[in-house]
Formats: sequence, structure tokens, C-alpha cells
Amino acid sequence: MNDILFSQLSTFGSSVVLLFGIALLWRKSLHAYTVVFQWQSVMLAGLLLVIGYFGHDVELYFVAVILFVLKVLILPRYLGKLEQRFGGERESQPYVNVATSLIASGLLVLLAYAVTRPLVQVSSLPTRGGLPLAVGLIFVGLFVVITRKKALAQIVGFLVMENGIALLVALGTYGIPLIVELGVFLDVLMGFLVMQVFVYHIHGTFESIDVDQLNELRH
Amino acid sequence: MTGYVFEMVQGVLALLLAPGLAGFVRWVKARLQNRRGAPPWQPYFELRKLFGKEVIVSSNASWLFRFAPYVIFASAIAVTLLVPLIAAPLPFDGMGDLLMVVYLLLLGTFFLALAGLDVGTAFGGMGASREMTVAAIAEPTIALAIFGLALGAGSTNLGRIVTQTLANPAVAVSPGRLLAFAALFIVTLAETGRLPVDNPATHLELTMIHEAMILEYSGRYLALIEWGAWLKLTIFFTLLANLFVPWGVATTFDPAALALAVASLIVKLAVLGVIIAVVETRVAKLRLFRVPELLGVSFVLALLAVTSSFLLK
Amino acid sequence: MMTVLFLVMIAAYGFGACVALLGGAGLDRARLVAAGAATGAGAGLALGAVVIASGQPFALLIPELLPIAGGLALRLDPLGAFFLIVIGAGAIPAAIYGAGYSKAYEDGHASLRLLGVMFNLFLLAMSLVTLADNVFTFLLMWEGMSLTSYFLVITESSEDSTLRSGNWYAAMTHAGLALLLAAFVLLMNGGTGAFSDLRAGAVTLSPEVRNLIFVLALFGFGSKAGIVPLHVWLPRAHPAAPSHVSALMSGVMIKLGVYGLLRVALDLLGGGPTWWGALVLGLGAVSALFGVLYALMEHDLKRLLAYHSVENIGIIFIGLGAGLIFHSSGLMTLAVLGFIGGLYHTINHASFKGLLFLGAGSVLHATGTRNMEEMGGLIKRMPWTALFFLIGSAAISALPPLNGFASEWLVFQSLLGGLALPMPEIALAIPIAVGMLALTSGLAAACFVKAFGISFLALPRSREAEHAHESPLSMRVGMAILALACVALGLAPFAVVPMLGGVLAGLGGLPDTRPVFTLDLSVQAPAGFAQISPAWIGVGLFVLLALVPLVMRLARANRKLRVGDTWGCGRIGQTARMEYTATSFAEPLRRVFAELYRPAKELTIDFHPESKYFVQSIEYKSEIMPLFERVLYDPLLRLVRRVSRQVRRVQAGSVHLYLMYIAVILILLLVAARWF
Amino acid sequence: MPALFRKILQTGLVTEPLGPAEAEIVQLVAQVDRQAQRLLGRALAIREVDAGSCNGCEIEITGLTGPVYDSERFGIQFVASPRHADLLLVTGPVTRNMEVPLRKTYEATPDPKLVVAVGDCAQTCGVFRGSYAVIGSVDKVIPVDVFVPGCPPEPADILRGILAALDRVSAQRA
Amino acid sequence: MTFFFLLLPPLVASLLAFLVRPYRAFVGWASALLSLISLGAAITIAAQTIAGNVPTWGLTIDSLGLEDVLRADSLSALLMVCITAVAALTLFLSPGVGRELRYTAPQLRRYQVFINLFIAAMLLAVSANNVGVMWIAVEATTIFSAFLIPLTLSKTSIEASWKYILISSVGIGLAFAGTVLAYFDFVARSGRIENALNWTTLMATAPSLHAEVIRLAFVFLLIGFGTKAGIAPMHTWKPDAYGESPAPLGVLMSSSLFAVATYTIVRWKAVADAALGRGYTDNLLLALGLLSLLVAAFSVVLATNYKRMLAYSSIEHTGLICLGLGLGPLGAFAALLHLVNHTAAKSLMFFLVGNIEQVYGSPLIERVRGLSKVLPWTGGLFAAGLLALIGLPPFGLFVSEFALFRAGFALNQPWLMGATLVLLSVVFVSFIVHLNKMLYGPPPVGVIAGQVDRLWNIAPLLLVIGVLVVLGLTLPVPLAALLEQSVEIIAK
Repeated sequence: MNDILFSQLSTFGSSVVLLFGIALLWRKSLHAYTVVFQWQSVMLAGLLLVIGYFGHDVELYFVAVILFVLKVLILPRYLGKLEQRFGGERESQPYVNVATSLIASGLLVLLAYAVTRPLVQVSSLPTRGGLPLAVGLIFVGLFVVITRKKALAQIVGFLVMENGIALLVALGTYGIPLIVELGVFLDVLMGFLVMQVFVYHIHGTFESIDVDQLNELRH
Repeated sequence: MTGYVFEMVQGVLALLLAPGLAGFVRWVKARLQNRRGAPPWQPYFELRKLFGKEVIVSSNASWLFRFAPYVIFASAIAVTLLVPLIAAPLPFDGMGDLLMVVYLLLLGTFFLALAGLDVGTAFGGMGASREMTVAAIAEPTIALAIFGLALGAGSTNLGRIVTQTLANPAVAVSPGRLLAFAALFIVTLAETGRLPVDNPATHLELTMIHEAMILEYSGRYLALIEWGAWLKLTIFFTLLANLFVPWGVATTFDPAALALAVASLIVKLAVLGVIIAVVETRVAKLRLFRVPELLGVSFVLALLAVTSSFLLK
Repeated sequence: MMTVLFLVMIAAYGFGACVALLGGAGLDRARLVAAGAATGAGAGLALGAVVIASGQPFALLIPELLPIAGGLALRLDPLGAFFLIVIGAGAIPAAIYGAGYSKAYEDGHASLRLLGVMFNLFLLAMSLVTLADNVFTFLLMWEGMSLTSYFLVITESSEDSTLRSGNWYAAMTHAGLALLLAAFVLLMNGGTGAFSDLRAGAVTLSPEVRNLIFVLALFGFGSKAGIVPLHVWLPRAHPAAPSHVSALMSGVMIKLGVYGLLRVALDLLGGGPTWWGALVLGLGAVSALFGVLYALMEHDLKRLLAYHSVENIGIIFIGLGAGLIFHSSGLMTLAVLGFIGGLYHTINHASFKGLLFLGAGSVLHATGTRNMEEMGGLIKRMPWTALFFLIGSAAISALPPLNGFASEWLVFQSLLGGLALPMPEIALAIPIAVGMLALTSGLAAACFVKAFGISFLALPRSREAEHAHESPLSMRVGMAILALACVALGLAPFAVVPMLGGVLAGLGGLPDTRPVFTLDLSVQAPAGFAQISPAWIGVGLFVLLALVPLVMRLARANRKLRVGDTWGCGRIGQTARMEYTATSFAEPLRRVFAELYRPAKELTIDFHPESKYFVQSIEYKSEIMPLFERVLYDPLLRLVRRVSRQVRRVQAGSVHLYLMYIAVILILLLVAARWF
Repeated sequence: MPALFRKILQTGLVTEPLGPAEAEIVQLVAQVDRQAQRLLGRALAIREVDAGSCNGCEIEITGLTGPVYDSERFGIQFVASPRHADLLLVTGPVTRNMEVPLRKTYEATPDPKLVVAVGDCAQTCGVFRGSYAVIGSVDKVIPVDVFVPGCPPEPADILRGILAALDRVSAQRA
Repeated sequence: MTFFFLLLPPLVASLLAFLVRPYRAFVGWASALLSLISLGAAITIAAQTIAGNVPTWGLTIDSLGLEDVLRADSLSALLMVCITAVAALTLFLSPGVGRELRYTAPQLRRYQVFINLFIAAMLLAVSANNVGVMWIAVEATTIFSAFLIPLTLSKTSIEASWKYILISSVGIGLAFAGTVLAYFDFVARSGRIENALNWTTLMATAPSLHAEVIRLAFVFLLIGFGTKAGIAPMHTWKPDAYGESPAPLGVLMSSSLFAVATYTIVRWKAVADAALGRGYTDNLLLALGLLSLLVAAFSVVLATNYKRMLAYSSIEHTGLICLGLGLGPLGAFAALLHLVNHTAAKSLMFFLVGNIEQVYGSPLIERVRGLSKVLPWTGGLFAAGLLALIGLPPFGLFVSEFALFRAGFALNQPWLMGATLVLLSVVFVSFIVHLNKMLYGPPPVGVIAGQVDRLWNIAPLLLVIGVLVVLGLTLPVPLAALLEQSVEIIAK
């Protein structure tokens, strides 16, 4: 009984997390990106708590807290700053328009389902139903990074990808060893910081955060 | 020992016969032009006269100019010692084969062409250029004709070819031999500067080949060169005569056989001389750039000769 | 004894290289460098001679070096020894010559240091190629030889054309190395790579692999040897290199291609089907003919010589091809004859081509140009060089009694043996080869009449030629040695040919047939097919040359001699502009072979403004585009450029695109991992 | 081909059409023959130099080598280079442009050598006398052994002139 | 304990540089000297592994999974020696050691802080037993190096950095996904064990892992770490980053960082092979290796920038190493040897390139003429290094390429090897052509060698070329032992 509930909860939670990811494709303003990411992280932290509870894994609570702090509180703050600074710039013309993006994301999730079938078959965990969604989220995050022109949007896409991986970790194994988890968080933070520093640099040098201007280096 | 003496005799004989042969051809040609012409022995007079005249050498000329006539003449004599004029096999037969003959003659041509270039006149250069062109293009035919002959005789040594053919007369009339003969005949025309390749009697510099190279020579040098050229004609005729139709060539140093051999040689040379004269009367000189076509024909003939030898082996 | 010689060789070359690297400037250094090289070459020559004389191979294995590939294995068998002798024979005069020649570089337009170091290392690498006894050692030395020679080619690096030549050379030689690498690694078949193992293992390889190895080796070594169509680097690299280096590269280095082919095809693989030989024969014939045809059209003296290297390599390959054909048919005696022809031509070519390149170098040294159209009249200004060049010209034109004739005769004789072949389809190809060989030698004679006649005879065509001077003593000595070698090898094949029989004995099951030589000093083809005696012919020619003037004097011929103006149909004042040029000399042949040359003609007539019946100037340009550049290399280069332009688009500058690549490959591989 | 040789055979020899009218020629021929044998070994090489002639003389000289006169039978032949020649056959007045070439030709001829000047112009400049382009008779430029008068002289005359020149040589030698 | 001497010196140096403000030259000297300690430690570890020991270090804190977190087998030791050696070389030739004109004090300080962190991260990556820690360390290298590329800000350096960091982050993210997938499979098979992420544990369990999952995991890992290694088509950041980074960073990235990334692939390949049997990973590596070679070969033909040309050369060698790794034990040996050789050659080249750019002021090939006259030492070494890179004797790469071909032909891959040979020839010719353009010809007006080409400035590089020559002529016994043991580890 518990397992069924657990399974349904986790799958549902994963779906919501994925849906936030897809919602990203639908929005255009940088502010919306930040908000969507923030909400996705909230859902992810919640899902971690759920998994921790049903999976009897104390470590996951800990991870959920860190994740919350990092991805709901700290990063969106920085993102907010960036957005205030460059918020006037909208993701005017992504490489792929919204409609196509949505169709593509659907296809990517389908692909994720197809590809991850062995995972679902192999695993005996109640959470296994969400695994394809996690991989799908990785794909969607990658898609955002590829198709969005603003540096900020790319960062958010990257973070969504990270969320996808975190989801995969949680669903697949109830978390990896804590020390590694910590290291990963540290890296995410550092990476984010580096990236946001570069957003300033890019703006300072190119007077825009449109990455498609960065095409001096060729061949 | 008699053999070596005989070699000397043969060399002298060739030297003596050569101007006569050239004179004979000239005489026949004159007759064919309905002229009386000079007697066949006219070239001997010319030689005597030239040896009596002084030599003028251009101030531009180097030692090569004075050296070349000797090379031309010496290489021609050397060849006469290898070719079975009247007897086979000769003691020197093992020293050189048909290839040696061809390349010794090429040695002469090489120096003649250099001499043509040495004084720096346009005509000399022109003659040298043309001579080397013709010589080069004639080369494959000669080689193949040699190949054809060697196939029958099992050797490129001249004496061996003669004795083999004598021992096996059927070979002489094989299609391969006949084709090879035709090929070599055409080459003879080219190599000895006869019509239709070169006109030995021309005075027009622009049509000259051989003559253009020696415009600068006089006196004894001219004599040596002319004599050498006549020797070359004799050698080619002898090759045509004695390799393809060896009958009459002495295989012993028996005086009777030798006498017969000399007689048969003279007859054969005369016949060839008449043929050349008839040809020269009949045909016009070819433009220089048609000459390769003629030699191409001869090459094909030689190739057919070899091929048919293979197929009929 | 052998070890001592070997060590002396290594030490001398090493000494030469070190002196060049460390020594100060000045002639003394040049002399020391040359001394090192000459000593090394001499020791190598002696080592080779000892090995051949004793029949006892010299072997040395250093497992500490090159441990991953079986150690540094050296072994000198008679075949290698022969080529070591060729190296020595070519290197000694070149080194002596180089001592004087490199003085010209003291003005700093080329690095004497680099030249000296590379010269010695080049000789060392070449020598070690002949000694290599396992795959890796061989490839290492081979590539070392290529690399050092590459640096020698670009000695005069201040000129862009030199660098372009260097590029061609590097490209072709590296392509060759790639083929060789493939061939040898296939031959190793996963084994140790020691030659003895290869020899034993080659029997077990499948025929397809053997064929593949042979073809790879043929073209790999062929690119070094310069067979058509891999010859394109020769006419570029040889002229660019300093002349004594050209002499070595053309005279010696390209012969190592011959060595390699013999080593692989005959020794390691032990011979193969008839078509191997036929292929070699065909390539040889084509190379010979193409080489000489393009040489005829050249007016750059050194390029002309380079094309002649292609020709002569072709002749050598004809001999080898005939040998391989007979070998496959079990006609061992004839096979030996063919190989001997090839090998003899190898050493002959080393001597006369070395001589000619040194001669060309002297001319370049004296006039500062390689363009024959600017030479002329040098025979009076540099009589020694002229004499040596004449000897070389006559030798390469296969004129008896010089050495070119002797070896071409052997090649001819081996081809004539084609009669004995059991298979008519091959036998019929042989007459064609005979024809091509004959045409080649005829054209070669024509070409060297041109080369010598235009360069050395008549009036000087430029101020530089007019003020030319004879080369210094060391250069003349270098040339004299090779000139003597040409004469000696031409007169005394009876001494060399049996040795070559010994060199070949045992390779690929060849019997120890040494062509008989009798007391009359003749060279006799096996089975008494034919015989000649170049020695007696030579003596005879000398006697006749002496006799003719003597008889003339006895016969009281007029001995008066007057020097006058050239007879020029009465015109006044002869100038060099009236002379026949190299271009005009070659014009008849250019027209005869126009189908091949496809000359591009350009005639510009500048009419008088008043009337077109008057002409102010006529400009005539004619260029020939070598066939293989046209049909092979240009399209290839164009293809590479096109492909690389496409590939460059990968790096288009857009980070989105780059990320896209990652996504695409990720999806592709995932799909592949899942379903394939 | 057969047609050609049939014609050759039908025509027969055209040289020496013996008859009373040509008796002198026959005699001359025999004389030349003898002289030629005696002198210069019966081999006389002639180099023809046109020093400015109207080409009338040349036509006659050509006649000399034709089948009728057939000078070759005496061993007289025309050659392409003065180096090969024993005798220079000079025609016409010497024009300005031909003065040096003529002298050079003479110098280019090896000794012993003869010069026969053919035609009136060679001796007197004929109608060209006084022309600005003409510098004078042949003997003003090179030593002449024999002048052959006539405008143009017949082949027989030329032959006679050559003979005379040969005579002079024999006289000198004697 | 040796691990401390290995890992701490760069951290100390970094801290020192962080604390000393403004920058002083002694900081540079200190970090250079400290790097020698690391080098000594690496050599010690190598000696231990050759002797058959496998030093490990770990914390026994419950539930943290840190038992044996650091471990050095022969493969690690090999990499440690390479990294520390290059690091020492780099730090001795870094800006800030000795007189410095190019950079300001803050820049030098930033440089010293991050370069040492970068080195420490790399060392951690190769000494970690835990693949998670390994991943963290590799990710850290990206971050630290990203600070260094734009040492001086310019449009192009920012562009390069952005591309580098974005592509690397995405790639390394994928690698993490792969790591997770492998861990997932382990968990699915054996339940959760704290040190399951330890490579030794993974290897021990590998034969019983699920093939389908490991196949997927390896794809993520290969692409992820392959992005760091610069395997095509994930190579695109390389030309930009190498082209724009300061010379010492270029040295470390092109030689050490690349080696580290390759190392991670090798580690995972061993796991995947143990699970899947040979073949699968081999084919992937061969395919991507050939693709890298293809892209690199045709990119150098028309190259106009010599630094980017060297980057393409790196991609080419990446391709070769991938090929070697896909060709069984013989190939693995060749690949590792090639890795060592390439590390030496590339470190040499990027220093020289730095000198050249400093003197000529342009990274364009067409601007650099007469190198052999202007900078005889630099030019000569540059030529030698380039010849080494294109695989000519007497340099080590000739040996390793030969070994590679031997392996390929022994595995009956003649067509693959044939294609490789053709592509290598294209590279060869292009390099020779470009080299000639640079070495010779008239130097541009106003180019002065200055201090750059002094012998003492170049002397350490002579050592490197010496190493290359030694590796070309022989294989020192310790190195041979290390290589053989490493091959044992990764390609049993």
C-alpha cells in the first residue's frame, strides 16, 4: 500500500518537476525563467522529502534542505539580481519558436521513455516510474541551453538540467553518498557563480547578453 | 691468329667499300634521273681531295669540335670489326653484339650532334636537334628488330645470328624475319640520312638534318665525317644483307669461301643500293614532323615481327 | 674487424655532425665536416666490402634501445652491404665536393650549421637503413633519412620556391612512409618484427595479404624511389637542395627505395606471382619513358637531371620487374640476370647521376643560374667541369664504353630472355618494354646532347656565363672520383657482375649463379645468350682514336689548320641570340609527343600602330603541365581543400550549434546503445 | 610508281645529246673531265655566291646541274657551305650589303680555293654600274681567278670558265 | 601520507597567493618550489606502485563513504607524474616568476590562486578512488580554469570562456548523469553500499551489472568526459579556449587536463568492459576517435591561427588515443604511451607559442615570418616540437603511433588504420606547410626578440624535448613498468 502511494507520489512529483521544465520553454521573459526554476526546485525539494520519508533515508532530508537553500533561496536571488540588471532584455527570438519547442520537448520525453526502459526494468524501487521523466528533464534542460540566446536563459537551462540529474539521483538510488552530494552542490554553486560573473563580463563587453553575438572565434 | 688478321682485313675492306657503295647509290640515282652522273668511284676522289685541303675551325669552337670527327670515324670502324661482312663467326664476335653495334653508332651520332652545337650557329643546332630526334625515335624499332632477330637465333651476337640462320634456313623466310627486315630497312633510311627522312644532296639548310650539323667542317675533318657516314650506310646494308640473307658469308677462312663471300657481299650491297636509289627516286622528302609517323610504322612492323615470332614459336 | 668499421662509421658521422653543430665558422669547419662524412662513408664502404667479400653478415642487437619493438637490431647481409657500398661510393665524392661547395653559404643565406649536421645525420640514417634488421629499426632509420634529407632540401630556405619544394617532398615521402608502415605492420602479423621472423612468417600469410603487402611496399618504396606517378617531388626537391645533396639524394637515397623493394618483395616475402613482376616492369617502363620525356622539356639543369632520375629508376625497375617475373616462373638464371641488371644500374646511376649533379652544382656555383638558356660556352671557362659533365652525359646516355651502357645491356639481355617464359600474355608485354627502354635511352641521348650542348658549348648566353670560372679543387676532385668510377664501371663490369651474383644469392631462393666471365674480359649473359666485352671495346676505341690521326699523318693528309670566323651564311657578327636554344632544341620532340605534353601556347603579337603589316614584337610562351599534376595531384589537392572548407564549417562560432552537436551525438549514441 | 619508272626507262639518258652542233660541248666535256681528274682529284665542290645578281646567271648555273649538262659527271658538285667548297662561283655586281658576306665567304673557304666570277655584272657591274647600292665588281672584294663574261653566260661558258680556273691552278702548281 | 605531499602543496600555494596582497614575486617562486614537492610525492607514489603496492588513504567516518577515498594504482601514478611534472614546468615558467611586464599585480594574484587550485583539482581527480569525487574534481577544473582564460579581458577571451564553461558544464553534467546511472545499476543489483562509488568496488561488482544500463551509462560518461577530453563532436570549445588562454594555462589544459579527462574515460571504460565484455566501448571509441581525427585533420589544412592549429592537433591526438583505447591491450599500451608523449610535446608547444605570440603580437600564421631568425631557440624548438607532434622520429610520438598501428593491424582493422594513415598524412602535410610559413621568410618590421629567446628562459623546455627524444629512442624501465601495469588495470 505504502509502496503504491509512494510510487504514485513520486511519479506525480516527477511529472510536476518535468512540467515546470517544459513550462520554461513556453515563457519568454527572464523573470519568468527565474520563477519557474524556483518553483521547480521547490517541488524537487518536496519530492526529496517524500522519497526520504518513504525510503527511510535520513540523508535525503538533509539533501532536500541543502537543495532548498541553494536552489530556492540563493540561486534565484542571484538570478533576480541579474534579471533586474538585464531584465529589459527578453528572449526575443529563440532559435526554435515556442510551438516547435513544445513539440520537441514532447518528443524528447518520449525518447527518454524509450531509452530508459532498461532502467525501469532493472530497478525494483517504487520510484522507478519517474526515472524516464528525470531523464526527460535532463533532455529538456539541454534543449533550453541549446535553443535560448540569452546567457541568463542558458544558465537557467543548465540549472534545470542539474535538477533533472538530482531527480534521477533521488528516484533511482535515493541519493548518492552524502559527501559526493555535497561536493556536487558545491560545484553547482561555484559553477553558477562563475557563469553569472561571465554574464556581467559579457554584458560589459558586448552590451547585451545575447550569446549569439559571441561568434568571433571561428574555424 | 688468322682470325685477327682477318678482322683487320675486314675492317679495311669495309673502309674501302664504303665510299664505293655511296658512289654507287648516287650513280644509280643519276641514271634514274636520266643523267649520266658521276661514276661510282667518285667519292674516293672526294676523300682524297678533302684530305688534301686545309681545315678551318671557327673561333667559337672548342676541343670537342676537333675531337668529334675522330670519335665518329673510330666508332664506325669499331663497328665494322664486329659486323660479319664476309665471315662469321669472327674472333671479335664475343666483344660486342648487336646492341653494342647500335650504341656505338649512337656514340658517333651523339658527338656529331654535340659538334653541331659547338660552333653556335643556328643551323648546327637545328641539325643536332633533328638528328637526335630521329635517332631517338628510331631506337625502339632497332631494339625490337634486334629482339626479333635474337628470338630466332637465340642470341644477339651477330656471328651467332648468322650461323644460326645458315643452319636453319627456314627461319630466314619466316614472317617474323620479313617484318623485321622491313622495319630495319625503314630505320636504315632514317639512320643513314636517306630520303624520305633526309636528303643527302640538299643545299637548302632548312631541310637539312645531317648536312646541317657538318656545315662548319672542312678538310680532313669533313673527310672523316663523310667517310664515317658512308661506313654507317655500309654497316646498315651489311646488317640487312648478312643477318637476314646470310648465304655467301664464309664460315671458314677458306680462300674460296672468302672470295665467294666478298663477291656475294658486293652483290647484296649492290642490290640494296639499287633498292635505296629506287626508293629515293620515287618518294619525296617528308616533312620533319611526318618522320615520326614513318618510324611509327616501322615500330609497328618490328612489334609484329616479334609477336609473330612468339606466336609461331 | 667489422665491428671496428661499424663503430668508425658511426663515430665519424657523429664527429661530423658535432663539429658542424659546435664548431666556429670558417673553411676549417667545412673541411672537418666533410672529413667526418667522407670517413664515415669510407668506413661504411669498407664494411660493405668486407661483408660481401667474406659472405659473413655483420650483426648487432641493442635491446635497450627501442624496447617496445624488439630493440635496435642491425644486421648487414650482402644485399644491404651492396647498398652500403653504393652509399659510400656516392657519399665520399659528395662530401669532398661539399667542402668547397658549401663555402658559398658562408654569406649567411643558409645555415651552414644545419647543413653540416643534417648532412652527416642523413648519411648515417641512410647507412643504418641498409643495416636495419627489424621493422621498427627500419622505419625509424627510414624516417630519419627522410627527415634529414628534408632539412637538406630546404637548406636555402630563404627562397619560397625552396619551401614549396620542401612541402612536396615532405608530403610525398610521408605518404610513402604511411604505405610502408601499413605494409610492414601487415607483414609483422602481430609478431616481433624481426626480419628473420617476417621471412618465416610471410609464407603463412594468405595470398591476399601478401599481395596487399607487396602493393603497399611497391608504392611506399616507389614514392622514395620516384617512380611515376609518385615522382613529383624529385623535380622539385633535387633542384632546391644544395648540389652535393642533390647528388646524394638522386644518386643514393632514391636507390634505397630499390633496396626496400628487393628486401620486402624478394627477401621477406620470398617472391610472388607473376603479376608482381609485371607490375614492377610496367611501372618501370612508364617511369623511364615519362621521366625522360619530361626531362627533355626542362631547361632548368637540375630539374632536368631530376627527371632523369625518374627515368633511371624506371630502368632499374624494369630490371627488377623482369627478375621478379622470371623468379615467379622458376627461371632462376634469368631472374638473377634481371636483378643484376637492376643492381648494376643502381650503382652506375649513383656514379653518373652523382657526377652530373655535382657538375650542375659547379655550373650553378660559377654562373648563379640553373637555367640552361642563360649558359653556354662554359667548356672554355670551366674545362674540367665540362669534361666531367661530358663523361657523365655520355654515361647516362648509355654510350659504350661507359657504365650506363653496361647495365642497360644487362637489362636488355634479361628482357630478351622473355622468350623463355611459359606464359605468352606476359611474354608479349616484354617487347613493349624493350621498345620503351630503347626509346628511353634514345631520348636520353637527345636530352643530354641538349643539356651538354646548350650549357657548355657555343657562346655564352648571359653575362654570368661569360664570367664563369672553374670550381675550386675540392669540387673538381669530387667530380673526378665519380668520373673515374663511370669509366671504371663501364670498362670492368666483369669484375662487378659476379659480385652482384653473390649479393643476390639466397634471396628468395635465388641460386648462387654468377654470370661467367672469361679471360677476354667479357660479360656473358647466362646460358650464353650473348656476350660483350666493354673493356676490349673501350681499348679498341682508344686504339682507333690514336690510330686514325697516325694513319692520316702517314698518308700525308693536309695538316694545316686555320682559325676563322664561324660560317654563318655571311652575316656579320655572331651573337648568342642566334644560337639554338634549349627550347628550340627540344621543339621537334615536343611536337612529336604533343599528345602527352599538351603544351599551352600563347602567342602575343604587338602590331605597329600604323599598320598591322608591321610587327613591333612577338612574344611566344609555351608551357607544359605535367600529366600527373593535371590528372592526379591537382584534383586531389582541390578535393582536400574542398573537404576542409566543409569541415571548417563545423567550427562556425555559435555555442548553440556546439551544444547541438553534443545533444545530437548523445541521442544518436543512446539510440545506438539501446537498439544496436 | 610503275608509270614513273616506265617513263624513266623510255626517256633514257639525256645527257650528252651527241651531235654535230654540240661537238664543241662534247669536246669541252672531255676536256673538263680530264682536267678535273688531274686537278683537285676530280672532285670539285662549288659554292655559289649571289653577290647581287639579277638571277639570270643563277638560272644558267642551275642548267649546269640539270640532266643535259650534268656537271656531276665530272665530279663537280654544288655544296651548301663554303667550308666544303673548293671554288666560289660569284654572280652579280657586289652590292653594299653583300660585300662583307662575300668576303666572309671567301675567308670561310679552305685553301686551296678558286674564285670564278660569272656574268658581265661580276666583271663590270653591267647595268647596275654607278648605282648607289653597288660597290663594284667582284675583284674589288676578293681575288678572282677567272671571269666568265655573258649576260647571262650559257652553262657551257660557265663550265669553260671553271676549266680555265682549274688550268690556272695547274699552271701555278707547275 | 604521500597523498598529502601530493595534494597540499598546490593548495598551500593557492592560499599563499590569496593571502599576500598585493602580489609579490616570491609567491610565484614559492608555488614553483612547492610544485617540486608534489612532483616528488608523485614520483614516490609511482615508485611504490611499481613495487606492487597500491597506496590508499581514507577516512573511516560512518555513512560518508570515504573509506579509501584516495587510491593510487599504476595508472593514477602515471597521471600524477605527468601532471606534477607539467605543473612544475608551468609554475617555473609562469608569469609572475621573475620580471613581469604583461600582467598587472591583481591579475598575477588571480592567476596564482587559480592555477594552483586547478592543479590541485586535477591531482585530486586522478587520486580519487571514489568516482563521485573524481567527477567533482573534474568539474572543479572547469570552474578554476574558467577564471584563468580571461586573465586579460577582451571580446574574444570572454567569448572563449563562455563557450568553454557552458559546453564543459553541460558535458560534465552529462557525465554526472552517467555516473548516477552506473551507481543506480549497482544499487539495483547489490543494494546501497556506502563505498559503492569507489572504483575498486565498482570493478569488483562490474561483471554482474546489467548490460543494458551500463551501455546507457557509458554513453553519458563518454560524452560527458569526452567533452572535457575534446573528443569530436564535443571538441568545439578547444580551439577557442586554447586560442585565448594565457600560455601556461594552455599548457596545463592541453596536456594535463586532457590527460585527466582521458583518465576518467579509461577508468569508466574498464568498468564498462568488465560489465559488457570487450567490443561495445571499443567500437564507440573507435568511431569517435576516427571522427575526431577527421575533423582535426581537415581543420588544420586551412588553419590561419597557430594556437588554434595546435588545438586541432590536440583533437587529432585525442582521436588517436581514443583509437588506441579501442584496440585492446596493445592499443591501450600505445594510447597510454601516446598520452605521456603528447603531454610532453604539447606542454612544450604551448610555452613556445606563448613566446611567439608575445614577440610577434599576433596569433596569425601569416603574421609570423622568419621565426628561425628572430627567435632561433624558440623557432628551433617549435619546429622540433611540431615535428614531434606529427609523429616523426626521433621523438616519442613516432614510437607510440607505430605501436598504435601495430595494435590496429594486429586486431585486423586495416581499413580503419588505412583511414587513420591517410588522415595523419593530411595533418602532416598541413603542419609542414604552416611550419615553413612561420619559420622562414623575412621577419616583419619591428619585431624584436627581447628577453624571450634567452637560453635560460628556454632551458626547461630543452629538458622537455630531451624527454621526448629519450622516449623516442628507448622506454625507461620504470615507465615501461607503469605502462604495463596500467594496461593490466584497464584492458585485462
